[in-house]
Amino acid sequence: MAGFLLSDLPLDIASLRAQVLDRRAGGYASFEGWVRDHHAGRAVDGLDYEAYATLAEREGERVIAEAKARFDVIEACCAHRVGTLAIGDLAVWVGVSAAHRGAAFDACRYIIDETKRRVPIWKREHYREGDADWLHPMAEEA
Amino acid sequence: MAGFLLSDLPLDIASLRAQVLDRRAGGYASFEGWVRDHHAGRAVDGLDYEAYATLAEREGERVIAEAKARFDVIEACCAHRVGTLAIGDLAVWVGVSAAHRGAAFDACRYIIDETKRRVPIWKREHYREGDADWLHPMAEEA
Amino acid sequence: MADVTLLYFASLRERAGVDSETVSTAAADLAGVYDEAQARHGFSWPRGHLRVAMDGEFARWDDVPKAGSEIAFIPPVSGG
Amino acid sequence: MADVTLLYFASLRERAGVDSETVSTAAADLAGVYDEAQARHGFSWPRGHLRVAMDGEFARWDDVPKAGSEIAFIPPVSGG
Repeated sequence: MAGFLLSDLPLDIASLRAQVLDRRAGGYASFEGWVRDHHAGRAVDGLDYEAYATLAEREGERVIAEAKARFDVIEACCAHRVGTLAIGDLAVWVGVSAAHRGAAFDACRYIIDETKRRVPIWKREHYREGDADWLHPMAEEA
Repeated sequence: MAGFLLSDLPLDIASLRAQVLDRRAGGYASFEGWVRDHHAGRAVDGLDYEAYATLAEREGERVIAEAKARFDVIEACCAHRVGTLAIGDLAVWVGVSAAHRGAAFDACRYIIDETKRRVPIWKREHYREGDADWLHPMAEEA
Repeated sequence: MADVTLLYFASLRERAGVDSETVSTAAADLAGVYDEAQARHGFSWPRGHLRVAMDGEFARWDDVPKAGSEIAFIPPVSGG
Repeated sequence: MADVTLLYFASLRERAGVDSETVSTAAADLAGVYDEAQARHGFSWPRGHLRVAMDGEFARWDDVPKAGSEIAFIPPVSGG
């Protein structure tokens, strides 16, 4: 199973979740990032995600491998949308199974934090007022 | 919506998750506790959960209310099975939506930790060797 | 004497052989009610390892048993 | 002179008006390749705010541009 996936199509949570299920697992933590209707005080209508796909998949796989090395987990996966998304759409999904819940939570948080920090994917917000902007947060405000 | 539910029937994750979706939410953290095939070195075939339902629902609602007061979340819910479960069955589900992921993770973890610590529900494990035992962990080993 | 209903769960229920029973008690507090039940059923749990509830809310061991109330002894929980 | 393909993403792509271009460069390192692209397209990003990649892996600004390679300038990311 790929640990990190980019997808042009809506993410299917049930089938993603099924990839990390395991009889040895007692705990499963997941994170979903949804498109919000506002950001930094502005009303948002939707957004585009663009990725440098080759590098995003490699860097994403490294993030997953690091999480598996650092935390006592059984399986871990992250999937990220690219393309145009509407309010409420699922932008990113992370799922981690582990024998115990602490490791599942810690690994899940590590994966989403590092994905947002390092994986070359960019968001362009469409504002209700008609304009749009690429988001390029400096590290200290990310 | 009830914040804490006990259920005799299998938990339907999709409909539970739908209860915490919100247009204002950017992040969603969830936790699932599954029945593992082993515990404390013994092979497990399945288990029963028994609850003091009146108090469990009240105490569970208090846990949810505390999580909403402590963390900046939008919606939070916990559902716990009672009755007989097989390996791989979903025993407990927690879902939290928030504007930002940190609060969603923190509240989700608070809810499962406090539920396990305080809510009057008990687990009886069926071992593959044929015997069964109620689990009554002392606080320090819970 | 107060008539109260005692509720048993998990290993306490198995040991008592019933999930509830109505008893008349002269105990001054809930601690005394547990001591009576412990003597009757041979519960191995020291009181300090249990919590107690009255009428669906957690209570204190020095609370007075109310006539007609439901009293539950709560062994360490293991949900989740 | 080395022929290299430059890849642009997000606001850099919009500013350049293309998502890739093949150029001949005499630059001694990837920093120099960015300086040329910046001058050509008027990118406002100081190099210190970007990362650079060559052939699908992160690289260093003092790496030498390889002939035939794909070089990408990575503005701050905003996935998730």
